[in-house]
Formats: sequence, C-alpha cells, structure tokens
Amino acid sequence: MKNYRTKIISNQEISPGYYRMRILAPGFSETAHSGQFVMFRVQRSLPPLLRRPFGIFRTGSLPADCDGLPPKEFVEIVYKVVGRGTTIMAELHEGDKVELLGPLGNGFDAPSCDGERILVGGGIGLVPLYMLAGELIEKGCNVRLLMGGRTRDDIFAVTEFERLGVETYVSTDDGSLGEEGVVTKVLERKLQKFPKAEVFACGPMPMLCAVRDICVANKTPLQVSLEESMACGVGACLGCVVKGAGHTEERPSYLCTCKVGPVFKAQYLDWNALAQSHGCGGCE
Amino acid sequence: MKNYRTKIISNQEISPGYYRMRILAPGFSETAHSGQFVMFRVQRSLPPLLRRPFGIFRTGSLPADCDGLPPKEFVEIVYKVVGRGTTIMAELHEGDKVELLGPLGNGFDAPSCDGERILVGGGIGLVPLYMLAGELIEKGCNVRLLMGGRTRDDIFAVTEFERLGVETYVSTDDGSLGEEGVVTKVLERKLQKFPKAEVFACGPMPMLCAVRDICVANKTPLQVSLEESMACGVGACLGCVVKGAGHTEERPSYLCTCKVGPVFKAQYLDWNALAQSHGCGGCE
Amino acid sequence: MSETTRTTVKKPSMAVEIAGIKLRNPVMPASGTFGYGEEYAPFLDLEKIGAIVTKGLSLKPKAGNPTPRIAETISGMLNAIGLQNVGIEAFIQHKMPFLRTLNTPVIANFFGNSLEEYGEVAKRLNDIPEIAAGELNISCPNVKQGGIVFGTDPKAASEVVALVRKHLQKPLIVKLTPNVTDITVVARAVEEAGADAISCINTITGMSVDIHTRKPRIANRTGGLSGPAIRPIAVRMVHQVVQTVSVPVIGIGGISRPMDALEFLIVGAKAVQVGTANFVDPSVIQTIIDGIEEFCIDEGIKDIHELIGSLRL
Amino acid sequence: MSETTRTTVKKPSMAVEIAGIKLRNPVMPASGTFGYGEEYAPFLDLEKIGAIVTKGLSLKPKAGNPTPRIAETISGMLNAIGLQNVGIEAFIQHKMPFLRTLNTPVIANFFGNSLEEYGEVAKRLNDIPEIAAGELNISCPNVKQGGIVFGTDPKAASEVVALVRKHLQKPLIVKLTPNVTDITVVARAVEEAGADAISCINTITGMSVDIHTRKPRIANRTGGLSGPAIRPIAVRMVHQVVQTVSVPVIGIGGISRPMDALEFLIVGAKAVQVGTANFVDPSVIQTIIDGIEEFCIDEGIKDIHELIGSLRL
Ligand SMILES: Cc1cc2nc3c(=O)[nH]c(=O)nc-3n(C[C@H](O)[C@H](O)[C@H](O)COP(=O)(O)OP(=O)(O)OC[C@H]3O[C@@H](n4cnc5c(N)ncnc54)[C@H](O)[C@@H]3O)c2cc1C
Ligand SMILES: Cc1cc2nc3c(=O)[nH]c(=O)nc-3n(C[C@H](O)[C@H](O)[C@H](O)COP(=O)(O)OP(=O)(O)OC[C@H]3O[C@@H](n4cnc5c(N)ncnc54)[C@H](O)[C@@H]3O)c2cc1C
Ligand SMILES: Cc1cc2nc3c(=O)[nH]c(=O)nc-3n(C[C@H](O)[C@H](O)[C@H](O)COP(=O)(O)O)c2cc1C
Ligand SMILES: Cc1cc2nc3c(=O)[nH]c(=O)nc-3n(C[C@H](O)[C@H](O)[C@H](O)COP(=O)(O)O)c2cc1C
Ligand code: FES
Ligand code: FES
Repeated sequence: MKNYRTKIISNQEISPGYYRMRILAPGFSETAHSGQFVMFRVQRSLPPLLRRPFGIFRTGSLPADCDGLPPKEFVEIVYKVVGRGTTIMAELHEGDKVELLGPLGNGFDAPSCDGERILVGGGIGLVPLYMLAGELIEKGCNVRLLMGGRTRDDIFAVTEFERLGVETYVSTDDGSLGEEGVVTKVLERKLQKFPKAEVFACGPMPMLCAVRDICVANKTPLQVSLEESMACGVGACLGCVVKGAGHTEERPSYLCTCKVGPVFKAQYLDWNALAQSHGCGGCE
Repeated sequence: MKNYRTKIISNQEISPGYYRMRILAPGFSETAHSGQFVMFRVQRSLPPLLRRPFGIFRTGSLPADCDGLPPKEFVEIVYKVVGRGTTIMAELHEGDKVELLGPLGNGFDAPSCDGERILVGGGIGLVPLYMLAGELIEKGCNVRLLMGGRTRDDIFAVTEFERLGVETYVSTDDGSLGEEGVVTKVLERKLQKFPKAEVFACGPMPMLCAVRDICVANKTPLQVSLEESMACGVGACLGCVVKGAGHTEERPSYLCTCKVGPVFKAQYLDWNALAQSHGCGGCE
Repeated sequence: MSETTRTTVKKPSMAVEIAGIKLRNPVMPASGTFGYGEEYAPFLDLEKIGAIVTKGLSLKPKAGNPTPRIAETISGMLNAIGLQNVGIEAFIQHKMPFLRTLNTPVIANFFGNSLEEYGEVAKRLNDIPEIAAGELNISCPNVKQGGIVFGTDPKAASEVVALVRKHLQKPLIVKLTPNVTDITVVARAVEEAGADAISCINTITGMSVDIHTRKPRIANRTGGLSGPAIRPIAVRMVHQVVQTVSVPVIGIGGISRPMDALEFLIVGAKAVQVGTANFVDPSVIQTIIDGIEEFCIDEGIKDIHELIGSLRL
Repeated sequence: MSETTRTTVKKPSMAVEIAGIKLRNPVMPASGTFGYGEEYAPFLDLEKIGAIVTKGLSLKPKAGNPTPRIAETISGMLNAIGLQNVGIEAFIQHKMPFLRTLNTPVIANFFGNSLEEYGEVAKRLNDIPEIAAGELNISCPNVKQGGIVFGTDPKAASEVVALVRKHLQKPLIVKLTPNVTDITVVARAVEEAGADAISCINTITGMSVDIHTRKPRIANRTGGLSGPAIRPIAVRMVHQVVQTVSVPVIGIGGISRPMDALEFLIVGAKAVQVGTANFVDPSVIQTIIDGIEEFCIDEGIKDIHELIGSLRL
C-alpha cells in the first residue's frame, strides 16, 4: 500500500461512457490481489475534494524501453462516467500527473478449485472480475462469466475475458446484446447445471441481493464485492461501514468496506441492512 | 456591456510571467473605451469562485475568413501570473471556452490636446495605457510613455507602443533595462521640461501615490486607474469602493471603482485613505 | 427532444405565494448582491424573475466599512460591506423610478441602527406603494445593547419584529442570521412576534488572514461568509426552520445551480434567493429558473408545490 | 537553493508546549480522521509529527450511525459516523501496543453518553501511562438533558469539564463545537472549569439532499461539515477564543496546506490539527510541517513562537 504520485500512460473510451485508464505504478503489481481497489485523486486542486475509489482491472508492465530502461509497471482501472469526478477523469491525458493510493482492502479469496467458478458482473461491476478470472484460470479452474448490463454499452472487455479462457454469457435488460433479461436469470440456469459451483459477484446492490437470494436457495458459496461511499480508503474515517451478520446495538458489528472488504463472504453480511441503506427492496 | 460566452483565440507568454490573451468578442470594440476593464471567468467550475478583473489592452478584428465569413472581433487582455486564477489562465489554450463581462467602468477622459500627454505605467499598469495612447495619437497629441518595472521582465509591449508613435522611456529598479531607478524620477524630469503636460497613470499604489504627489506639486492634471478587489464588477456588491475627496462619516462619499472608476481624476479621491488601505506609506 | 414533443410537454406551474405576495416563480436575488436591480438589467429580463430584493436600506445613508471589504475564500467569499446604502430617501428618489416600471414585485430589505430606527424605516416603506413587502435584516448590531446582534437573541429579535410589525402596513419577511446555537428558537420568536415569512440564512461570520502581511484580508477583520461553501449549513437550517414554523420560508445560502435551489425547495423552502452566484454569472437567476422548470418536466411535476417540502425521511 | 546555502540555513525551532505536553512541532491529526494512528503509518513517519490524536473513545464500544455516513459537498464533506469506536478497553488492548512503541505524544480524544460516563472514561485514561493528555469532545448530546449538546450550553459544558478535571490526572484539552452563538462564552466557561487547553473547532452541522431520491444524502439526515469550506469560520472562532482565554488554543478546521496552518498560528493558535485533508492526501501532515518550516526560513523566523499570535491589527 503506497501513495503513488505518478502519471497517466493512457486513458481511452472503451465503450460509450466507459473509460480505461492505465497509470504508471512501479511495484504495484507485486502486492495487488484481485478484488482490491485504489483511491484515485482526480486532480490536485479542488473539486472534487475527496478521492474516488476504483477497482483494479489489471496490473502489468510495458516492455523495457529500447534505451535499456526497465519495464514500466502499470495498473489499469476501468471507470464509468457518472458524476463530477469521473467527468474530469475522462478529460485527462497521457502524461497528466495523478495520485493513486493502493492497493487497498481485501480481495477475493479463491483457494482451491473443485467445481465450477461462476463470476457475475453487472455493468461496471465487471472490473474486479478480470483479475479474479485470470487467477482462477491459472489455478486450472473452469471459469464462467455472466455479464449483465442495461444495454450493449454496458458490456465491455468481452474479448479480454475470452482471451483468458473464460466462457462468457452476455445478457442485457433491453436485449441489445446477448440474451434479453437480467443476469440473475442466467445464474439460476447455470446453478442448476453446476450445483457445486462457487459464485463471485460484483455489481449494483439490487443485483447483488438477487444473486445472494439465489445462492442461499442453492446453498452456493458466494463472495461479493461491495461499493460504499468512502473518504479515506484506509479504515480511518469509518465512513464506509456495512453491518456484519449478527450485528446488534449492544454488540455492534460494523465492517469497513475499505479494510475488511470490499470483498466479503456473503454469509458474514447483514443483507437486510445492506438492502435498506441502498434503497433497494429488502433481501430474503 | 454584455456577458460574452466565448472562446480564446490565442494565449501567449509575452515576457516571463506576463501573458497576452486574445478573446473572440463580436461587438465588443464598438462600446469599449480606453481604461475600461472586463471581468473574466477563469473556468466554469470552481475554483476560483469569483471572476477576475483585467484592463482592456486593445480591441481589434481578424481579417475576414477566406470562406467569406465576417471579420472576427476580439478583445485582448495582458495579465501577470500572481495567484490561483492567473495560474489557471496561463494554462488555457486556443479554443477553450471562457466567459467575459464587459466593457465595464469608466475609462480615461482625454478631450482636447494642448500640451504634452505623459503616460506613466508601472508593471502590469501598462495595460490600459495602450488603448489610451492610440486614442491620444489619433487626436494628434504628443504622447510620452514612462514605463517602470522592477526588472526587465516587467517591461513589455514597447515596440507596440512605439509603432503607435509614442515616445517611450524605460526605467527599472535594478537597471536591467533602461534607466536604473523608479519611474517617478523620470516623471519629475519630464514635468520640468513640459510644465503644461497632463498625466495618466496606472500601476501599484505606492507608485500612484508618488505620481500624485509630484503632480500636486507641479499643479499637473492627473488621471489614475485604480485596482481594488472586486466581486461583481457592475456596482452591485459595493466591495470595490474607494473614498472620495471630502468623505466624512456623516456625508459618506464612497465611489465604486468598478462603476465610477477604475479611472479617476486624482483630485476626486481621498489619497490618505487610499494609501492606508493599501498598506503603503501615506500620501502627502 | 424533437419539435413535436417539445410543444406537447406542458410547462409546470411555477407560481408561489409568500406572505400574500404572488411570485411568478420562486427564484429571486438575495439582498446586497443585486444592487437595486438596475445593475443586472443588461444581463437578464427582470420581468422573468420571481421578485427583486433591494440592498439593505436604512433611514439615513450609511457609509459602510473601510476597504478592503471583500476577500475570496475556498468556494466562498467574505464581505464586510458594512451595510453601505443610499438611505431610504435617495432610494425613493433615485432607485424607485426604475423599479416602478417593472412588472415584478419589489421586496425592500431594510435595517436600523437602533430599535427606533427600524420602526422609522418601516413607516417610510408604507409610503412606497410599489414595494410589495419588507425584508427585515436582524443581523445588525444593536448599538444600544452594546453591539449584540438583534438576530442572535430571541428576545431582542422578537422585540424588533413586533415593533416593525406594528408600523409596517405590508407583508413582513424576517431574515435570520445563522450565527446562533439554535435557529429554531429565533424562528419561533419572530413568527410569534408577527413575521409573515422567514428568510434564511444571512452570512456566517468568518475571517481570513494574509500570511505574508499577517493582516486580516478585510479591513473589518471579520466578515460574512457566503457562497457554495455554506450551502450544507444553510440547507440544514432551512430544514430546521421549516419543521418549526408554519409561515413560509425563503431558502438562501450558496445557491448557484438549479440543483442547489431544488435542494432548498425539497426541504421545504417556498422560494429561494440567489446571492454570491450573481457575481459569478450575472444571468444565473434565469439559468436557475429554467433548470427548475426542466427538472419538473423531467420528473413529471406539474406544480412546483408538489416539489416543495417533498423531502423523504 | 545550492547545497552550501542549504546547510548554512538554520532550521527554525518548531517545538511548542500545550498544557505541559512537549510537541516537536505544532501539527497533529484531528480526532476521527486518523484512525488510531496505525492506519497512516504507511504514508508518513509518525515520529515526525507533533502528536497523534485518537478517534473519540467511549466507555463501551459504540456502534455509530446507519449508512450512508458521509457525503461530499462543495470543498467539504458531511459526516455522521456517530462516534463509532472500539471502546476504551479494546483501545487499550488492541491499539495501545502499537502507539506505545512510538516516540510521539498520544492524545486520547474521548466522550461519554452521560455526565457519569465522561468521568468514567477519564478515570480509565489515568491507567494508560503512555497517554499524554485527554481531549474532551463536548459536541455530544447529553442524553439525560433531552439530547441537548453539552458543548452548546456554557453551564453543561462547565459541568462536564469540571467533572472530568476532577478525575483525569493528565492535561485536559477541551474541544469546542462551533454550533453556538458566541464561542467565547463557552471558551471562558471551560477555562474556568479547569481546561488546560482548548481545541476548536469541531464540525458544523449541515445537511445535503439528493434531488433525485429526495432523501438526505446521509442516513442520519444531518452531519458535521468539515474541510476547506469551513476554514474562514474556524479561523474567526480561533481568533475569538485566543482573545478570550489565556490557556493555549489548538486551531482546527479546513487545514489542508501549509498556508492554512499558518493562518491559524498567526491568529494565535499554538498548534493545529489537520482533519479531512488526511483523506485527500495521507501524507499531508508532513507536507504541512515542511511548509511551515520553509515559510519560517523564508521570513527569517527562528522560533515558531515569533509567528504564533503575530496577527497585525
Ligand atoms: C471499492 C469500490 C470500487 C469501485 N470500483 C469502481 C470501478 O472499478 N469503476 C467505476 O467506474 N466505479 C467504481 N466504483 C464507484 C466509483 O467510486 C464512483 O462511481 C465514483 O466515485 C463516482 O465519482 P463521481 O465524482 O464521478 O460521481 P459523484 O458526482 O461523486 O456522484 C455520482 C454518483 O456516484 C455515486 N458515488 C459517488 N461516490 C461514490 C463512491 N465512493 N462509491 C460509490 N458510489 C459513489 C453518488 O452517490 C452518485 O450517485 C467503486 C466504488 C467502490 C467503493
Ligand atoms: C480594474 C482592474 C483592472 C486590472 N487589470 C489588470 C490587468 O490588466 N492585468 C493584470 O495582470 N491584472 C490586472 N488587475 C489585477 C488582477 O485582477 C489580479 O491580479 C488578479 O485578479 C489576480 O488573480 P489570481 O487569482 O491570480 O490571484 P489571487 O490568488 O486571487 O491573489 C494573488 C494576489 O493578487 C491580489 N488580487 C486578487 N484579486 C485582486 C483584484 N481583484 N484586484 C487586485 N488585486 C487582486 C491578491 O490580493 C493577492 O495579493 C486588475 C485589477 C482591477 C481591479
Ligand atoms: C456583498 C454582499 C452584501 C450583502 N448585503 C446584504 C444586505 O444588505 N442585507 C441582507 O440582509 N443581506 C445581505 N447579504 C447577505 C445575502 O443576502 C445572503 O443572505 C448571503 O450572501 C447568503 O447567500 P449566498 O451564499 O447565495 O450569497 C449580502 C451578501 C453579500 C455577499
Ligand atoms: C470522519 C470524521 C470523524 C470525526 N470524528 C471525530 C471524533 O471522534 N471526535 C472529535 O472530537 N472530532 C471528530 N471529528 C472532527 C474533526 O476532528 C475536526 O474537528 C473537524 O473535522 C474539522 O477539521 P477538518 O476541517 O480539518 O476536518 C471527525 C471528523 C470527521 C471528518
Ligand atoms: S473509507 Fe474511511 S474507513 Fe473506509
Ligand atoms: S465590484 Fe461590486 S460594486 Fe464594484
């Protein structure tokens, strides 16, 4: 974990409204795991005041320079333009100075590989699944990725996932790409076919709630990556907490999304509280 | 007076730390007089919150386009990078969108032309004198410009002034260009030579105080252009006032620099109050 | 949006009534940031805004404070104008002739240096038929009571409001200062003393120092903080006041975009005033009005009253 | 600067003493924005900062508020963490072992949910020799008195300070809330009740609403505003308090650059705390310390005390 004062290698629109930014970060990849995130400082001057959290899409390094310089390590994030900060980010260019704190938090936990691994990503929730897919494939797992989005614009990086050896299934709410309907419909089908699968999910809270209900019904192990508003990213402000399973006023169990998470095993979370604070219908 | 939502034609460093910005402004020149100013909005987002006032250096128009479009009218400002706003301005480029309110305030008053016209500009105070010089030359006056600066970097646009037909005298505190010493020394000499001259001055308050003392001693008519912190630029906030001559608590005379000024006939101002609020030694 | 759909979308009703004054829409300038109206005529159509609020008026002309009077801060500004104004007589003579020509309600912001003076100004306002209402600024020090600000003491506030209420034969809006422990106490006091509406907030006292000269950046040492920086504080206070009183509340503080104004309306302000933002963009009030209208259309709101106080808790 | 001149420039003396605690320099984190210190160890040398101030501690662990707890505002943020903390016992067991290893004074920020609880925590702090001082947060509602915040009432503030003073055998810093009409009244009350130093300000209550959901952007409805937006208000209050009391004052509020800290020192704060800015830049405290040092060198200041209170009026 380090605060990188560094610069942008590239910043490109990869699907309407979605950008991929590659940032120089020597030494970053050594410590980064799938599911971790970074706190990105949009610009040195205000606004926005606070850093923005983004999942790590992947790490890597550019080939060594012809003039004998060492290879350049980088980290890549993929972001969707939704507000003030991401709008400014979309206008940044190669060479612009940025600050990046990371890698932060606890990522996915995928020890062994009996049975299928099903990854469920909704929209921008695809981001942390790419590194996870890579790690699982390397371990020899069978990895299936269910990608969901509102329209075709929300589906990105399909070929990248396929190049890893992942079997991908696309569904969109409007049917503009892949199957028409919600991604959880696909999940239900797959779980019937692979009852011993393990599920890893990231996406909007209503999707996560639905995925969790399905996994509970099927007794399927589930890990989810959560998004909460964050200020510090390092466990200091206590702004990003979620309630843990079994939380009571007397024996409070508040877990920092930035420190204990952002990836949690589903059974350790209080799903009713989650659903409530995110304004979606309660979970089962 | 209009709020132009327009764009930059060019923005160039003309001397270390000094920039000249040319901004598209159709119809601007018809109403602009020498000594008036504009309120420039540095960028649409914060910071800085408030607009910044800048004197009008000149107005003009680019030749008509080959494709038959009408000539492009523009206004030019010259600014010194001193703080947050001007630092951002220095990074703006051709084509960037900006907002400009103007022309604002009352400029120089130069009706007829008996005797010499002596213009005294200190540093960035040269800016409003260029249009004035042009107007005076057009009327057939003899115009002498005394340019003062701390170092040679503070002297700019000399050839432009000379091209108008102005006789220029340069002095710098460190002697790095022209005569060594303060510009007021030169003024005293000139006034001895041309006792019937009229003086127009713009620059830092200590310089203006000194110029005013010399003019009082020589009974020379003087007009000065003042700088005060401004918020609105249109006489609404009353933030930019200076005390008028004869101001008392019972019969207050506060004059808006943005509306009554920025150019004032020296005899209408309360010079002690001016000197005090700008933290320079009192005037005579 | 295509031409056909545009014509079929019905514009929402934007009219509101504050203390008996009918406003065509709920957006007006804040006192002291819009001169006497005329200064902004080149930049927006004064007959399209909700009302015009004058610079604070006193019985006699007031000199105001020494300069520098303003300083920019992060996302805000400090001012210590010191209530400089032409005085009520010069206002009638020089400023009313222009205002009189407009088909827009004029609200006269006013203050006194003593209890009596407040009463005197109120009486003088009665003589101007075209003034729709008075907005009483109680954020002024009571010279007699050792400089304690009227508006920070519920009793003093109540007293001055009752006195003005007695003399003013027009709707009375009382403008609260945020520099208090509990704004609901003062709000209740001025409502009981006869305020027909409440506007809040005035500026928050602040200070800024030039580290090189080591002097305060405004001559008066402290000044009033305004602008976007104070908006969350203003929204909170308007929310509190709306929950406390039953008279209409005008929300003020850091409004510079349509969404800012909407925030105040949603917490329950019946109208809003735009202050510092006028300096940044002289036609911002029109932009805000247009933006609110657009928001209503997008959200299927037919009457602005559906929005006012629609906060979901 | 060339190597030779660099070595000949003498570093200014930066040490200050607050309530008997010696600080190597006057810059420390503000409570609740620096965790328990360890969280920021990767980003700056904790042995180079003035002191470490803990998250607010209470007798029992405290759950805090529902989420969302934070929201960004213009140049500031709102928080309603609800004083979540591990409780004093867990603090001693799990957080002190790390803090104990550091050669930097640790200041324990603490609070109670009742008068008695304040006293209990104070007593418990006596058992931790490595705690240099207690910083008493009186911006908490007094449950017994219908939720009125201790720090907004001079009498309640005085009472709680006197009680804690009786029990705490360490220097006592009292942290004031800015949500009051006249901060000098509370400052005087807590000084008289035995405060060895005063820190101010805590956050200013604010609110922000999401115009689309029409819900407050934090679950608790209102939250505390912090960050650059509040700095002018904080500078004003620190100035007022410095003029009023004779105990040392620690300035807090919106500090994120060296020049911000200098502003507080110039008006008379003997030390400063940096809060929200830690979130923006985790090594900002070091940057501020370096910047103050540089400023002193540039201005020929040999001892930071020449700067403290050097405001020119
Ligand atoms: C651990 C984590 C990982 C994330 N990974 C990614 C990622 O890989 N790619 C990506 O595009 N986005 C990711 N996000 C969400 C991303 O942080 C927000 O989209 C971003 O902060 C919005 O910034 P903005 O200034 O553009 O929007 P704002 O103007 O601040 O807000 C626009 C909208 O975004 C929401 N929002 C603002 N801040 C956050 C936040 N910190 N967390 C969640 N929602 C927020 C607001 O509630 C609002 O609805 C992640 C969030 C977390 C907590
Ligand atoms: C009528 C008028 C005409 C002017 N014409 C010119 C011009 O032609 N060219 C030019 O370079 N400058 C001119 N100025 C000064 C110019 O407005 C300031 O230099 C500019 O606003 C500084 O902005 P900043 O954000 O870079 O500096 P800040 O970071 O705001 O401040 C840096 C320094 O500039 C001073 N300053 C800030 N605002 C003002 C202000 N409104 N007026 C005076 N000083 C200020 C501050 O006190 C501070 O010392 C003029 C000012 C006035 C009032
Ligand atoms: C330069 C200036 C002058 C002001 N003069 C007055 C005044 O005369 N009377 C008054 O009641 N409020 C006055 N105010 C306060 C504003 O009306 C308004 O309450 C405050 O600025 C907060 O709104 P804003 O953040 O939109 O500016 C003044 C504010 C500014 C910035
Ligand atoms: C997330 C957060 C948590 C805070 N927790 C505490 C606390 O536990 N005790 C306390 O006295 N102040 C607490 N504060 C207030 C800060 O210590 C500080 O007084 C305030 O934020 C103003 O400083 P700033 O503008 O530099 O952030 C907290 C502030 C923030 C932003
Ligand atoms: S973001 Fe601060 S504790 Fe998690
Ligand atoms: S700048 Fe507002 S009155 Fe002159």
